[in-house]
Amino acid sequence: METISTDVVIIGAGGAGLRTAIALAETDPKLRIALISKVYPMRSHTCAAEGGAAGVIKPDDSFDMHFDDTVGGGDWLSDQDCVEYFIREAPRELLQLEHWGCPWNREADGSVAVRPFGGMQKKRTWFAADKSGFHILHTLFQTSLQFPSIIRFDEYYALDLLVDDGRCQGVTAMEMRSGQLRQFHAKAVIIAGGGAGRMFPFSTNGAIKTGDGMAMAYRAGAPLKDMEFVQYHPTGLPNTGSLLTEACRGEGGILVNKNGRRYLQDYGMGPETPVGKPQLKTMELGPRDRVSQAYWHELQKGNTVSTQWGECVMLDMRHLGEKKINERLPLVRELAASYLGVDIVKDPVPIRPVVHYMMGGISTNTQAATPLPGLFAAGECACVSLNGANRLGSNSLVELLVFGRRAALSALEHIQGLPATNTAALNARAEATQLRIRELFSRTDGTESMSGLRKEMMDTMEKNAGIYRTEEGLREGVAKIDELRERYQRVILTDKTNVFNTDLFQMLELGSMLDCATAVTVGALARKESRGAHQRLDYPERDDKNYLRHTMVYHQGQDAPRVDYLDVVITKSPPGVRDYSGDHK
Amino acid sequence: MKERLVQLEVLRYNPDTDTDAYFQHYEVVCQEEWVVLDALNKIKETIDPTLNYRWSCHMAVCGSCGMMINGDPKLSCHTFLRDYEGVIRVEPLTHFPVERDLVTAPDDFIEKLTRVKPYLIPKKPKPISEGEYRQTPAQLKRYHQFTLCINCMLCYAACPEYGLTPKFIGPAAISLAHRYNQDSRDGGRDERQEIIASKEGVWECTFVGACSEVCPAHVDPASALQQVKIASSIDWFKEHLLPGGGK
Amino acid sequence: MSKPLVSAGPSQGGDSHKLGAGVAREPQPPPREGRMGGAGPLIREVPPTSWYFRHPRYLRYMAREITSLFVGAYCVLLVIALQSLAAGQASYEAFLLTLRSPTSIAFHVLALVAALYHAATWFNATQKAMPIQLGEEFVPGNLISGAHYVAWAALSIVILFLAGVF
Amino acid sequence: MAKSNKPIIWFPFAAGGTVIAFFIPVIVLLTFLAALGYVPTGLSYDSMRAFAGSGLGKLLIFGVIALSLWSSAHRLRCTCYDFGLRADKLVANVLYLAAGAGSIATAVFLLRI
Repeated sequence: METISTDVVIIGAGGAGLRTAIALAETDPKLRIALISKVYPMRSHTCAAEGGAAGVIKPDDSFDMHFDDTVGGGDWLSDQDCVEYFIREAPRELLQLEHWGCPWNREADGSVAVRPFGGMQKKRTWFAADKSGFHILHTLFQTSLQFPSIIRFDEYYALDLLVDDGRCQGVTAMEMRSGQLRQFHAKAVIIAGGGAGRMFPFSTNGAIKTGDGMAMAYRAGAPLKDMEFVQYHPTGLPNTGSLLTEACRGEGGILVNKNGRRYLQDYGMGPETPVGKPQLKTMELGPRDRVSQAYWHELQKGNTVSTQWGECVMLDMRHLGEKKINERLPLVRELAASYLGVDIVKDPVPIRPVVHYMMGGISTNTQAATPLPGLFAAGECACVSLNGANRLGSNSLVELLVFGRRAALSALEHIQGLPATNTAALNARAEATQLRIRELFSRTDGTESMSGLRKEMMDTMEKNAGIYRTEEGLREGVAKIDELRERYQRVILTDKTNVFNTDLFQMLELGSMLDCATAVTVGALARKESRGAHQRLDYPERDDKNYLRHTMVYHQGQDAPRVDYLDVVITKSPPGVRDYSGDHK
Repeated sequence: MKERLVQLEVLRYNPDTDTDAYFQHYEVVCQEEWVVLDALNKIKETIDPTLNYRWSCHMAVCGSCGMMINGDPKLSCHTFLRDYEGVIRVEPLTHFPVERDLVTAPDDFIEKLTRVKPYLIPKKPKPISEGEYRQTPAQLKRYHQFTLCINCMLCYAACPEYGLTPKFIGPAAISLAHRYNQDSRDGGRDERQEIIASKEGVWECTFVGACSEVCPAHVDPASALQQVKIASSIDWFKEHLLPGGGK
Repeated sequence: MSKPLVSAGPSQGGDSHKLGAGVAREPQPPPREGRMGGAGPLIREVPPTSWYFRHPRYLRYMAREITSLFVGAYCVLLVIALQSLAAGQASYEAFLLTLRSPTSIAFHVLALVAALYHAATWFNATQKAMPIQLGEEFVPGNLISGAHYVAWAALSIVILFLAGVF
Repeated sequence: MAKSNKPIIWFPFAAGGTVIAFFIPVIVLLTFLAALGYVPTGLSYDSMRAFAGSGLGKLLIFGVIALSLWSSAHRLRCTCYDFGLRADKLVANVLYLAAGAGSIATAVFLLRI
């Protein structure tokens, strides 16, 4: 097996991975940086983010307000030292992107423009039309091209972390075009592998969002934190799950049920605001968890619209007018027109909540370090505890910048004066990976179909770990995922050839998703309260006495995982009431 | 929901087992509103797990799923079955080596993209602490269209000149260089001209215009290349006819 | 991809190691002649003399390019006309008479079609080559091309008028 | 990589393309009328002689013919390549020389008028 010796390995070349790589290359040009990704960087799912990125820049805004919105939006499950660091770094990172050429929308005077977003009391979301993530990703990718020390390994599927002497020292990965296994030795490893929304059937996430990074860290002993908090985005297309950005509502779009009623006023987000005059932090600009939950209640009441794609509510943007829609929401118009046949200028568009984002992930501290020395994580795959129980729209694009850079700085600190790598020990670990993969090829007793198993997993997650959860459903879910993990050992690999074997990669991805699904269901079962995106019908109230804590799930091989807790860091904002009644100043 | 039996003819090639490519016929029941990618996914899930192709976002923004559909370069996630009758022929993008089935090797494109220096080379560097570069909406609009390239390589598959002369830097890369050249914050045009106004650069373009016809992001690379030709000509005459090279 | 960092792993002696190779495989279709394993990517050459039949847009392009043959030939005719004009009245009038041959008429029809096709494609392209931004907005492309058509029509009418056609 | 000197060829090509688009269709129409037997008065020997005898006329005629020839030659060169004729250097030399010769002939004839 070929060995590639580097200083730092980054797994994942989306927004977080690229930001990390650039920070490393800028800080120390002599560093050897390997940037591994299972897709070419510009295919990463950062490109699908639409609305924008939050950072305090305008004179009427303040760090304190961004802090309060984020902590309250997260239902007080955010670590407040982390939020503090984040909000202060955010404007700097967004300006840095501007200096790298990101085409942010502008005010007439040439300054950066901001738009309103859900759960934010001020306009502070920087945006590039409704392709903000796309522009951030391409700006980062293109900027990264000027650094010769960033050596990309595009279309390498990372398999297992190499851990020796209690610290992470590399990773094994397969070159997808040849099927060759390689091992990367490094003094530090940074995972920036994205989320795992694909374990659900309806998701805004691309096919690549299978939680490989999370699962890899989990298998290597790093805990997954707060995985039960899965964000549903309230406005997805009912057939493809494609995202219609929150900016639809930020710009003034309204949500109505089959009776034409703006039903959000019935769920603590009223009173009703005038149509076309969106008011911050109320009605349609409520936070995602509340707006998605309101849909569920409407569904129970029979107030949803029956369409050929299932039960929907309507997102009405007609009053915005064609000019504003074309200028601010061109992608939304295009998506609705081509996939649903609806012109948002002329008709309301049917939508439903879809799984969008994992608040949980690899447990990291404010330095982006995991409990496993030498392993760092950033972006959606990490849970630095910025987003708490519910992420506010437009915080995640900034999160990947702030903590992508932070991970780089921490990794640099970590590698100073490290003892030499024990090559023989790492080789032995890498060979274990090789055996694992060989077993898949040589398996002759396979009886389970991969796509069948995948579908069962998705259906289980939707049914048992959806917007509202119960003890009974979660028990069933935990048992089912456990069963699927056991059956996964007997999945058949149909394609046994070497070159670009997507049958193999989908099988490995399924394994990752099952690991993540375990953590989600186990964490959700253990959390007997309702907080943010985790809503229990049997425990409808928030329980700060017992659960103002992070869930930590530890891998235990084929056995059930171990669940532990970690206290939330509270610095200045004690848990309070989340108020989206519109009565705020 | 209306369903329909869709017939596809998909180019297959596996270097491990095949000496040459061949077409494989599939019949699969699809929903009327599906895209070609949905049909391929259903084939992979229910008929043939060994069929290989790239895809991710299913919303025409990640640029992974470019393929030839009835001879036209298309994003398969944005090519609707309702627009086709009869057998749909699916092939990997032309002008690129085929790794396997519908998976092509984009190395040449990536190398060219890197070569044109598609990043901001500031006209006047300034520290972050001094805030943003001012840029009016008009200045933004001047280059904005050319920022929309998703690197899907459909324009390379459509460009016959790239097919005939593979060293041609090609539509997307030159458009991206033009994007930065047009940016009010940028001062790197001279550096990029060394590459895009070279022999392998814009002069290989004969303005077939196919790049713009197939571009799923409406970038209009043909326009960028024509503008680059005119600007480069003016440069040349300035450099060679004016005293002091027109500087 | 450049791989300056690669070193041979001691455990495998630097052998490139393919997964599945040397491992029990499911039955495979028989390998075709001598290409089992490592055949590499498939290069599909562009047929250099017939590629333009692949798509109507390429035929339209080739039609545009072919106009140059007729326009070029017509320019040669103009040079000959000048030669006869320089040679005096008799020569020039003889030239005008030769124009009346059926071959000449047929050639004129072709040249006219070619010149018109060239003109249309050229004017349509102006909006791409020379976009105009006024304030924030770009002038609609059709307006730029349209202006060229209008100017062209006016110029043609003036020339026809000066030539005494009407 | 050095910048190409292609603008020497391309710029007159583009200028010629514009000239062809604006002027050639109407000129073809005029000689077409002559070919059909309706010689416009402007195409009579005297009118043409007067026109080509003037400085402005000479300049116009030379400009139109030389640029159109160049433009056609360049486009024909690309067309040959597109048709699969790969002896590009040879093709280019022949066509550009022909265009050059045509332009010189035009100048010579104009000077004789």
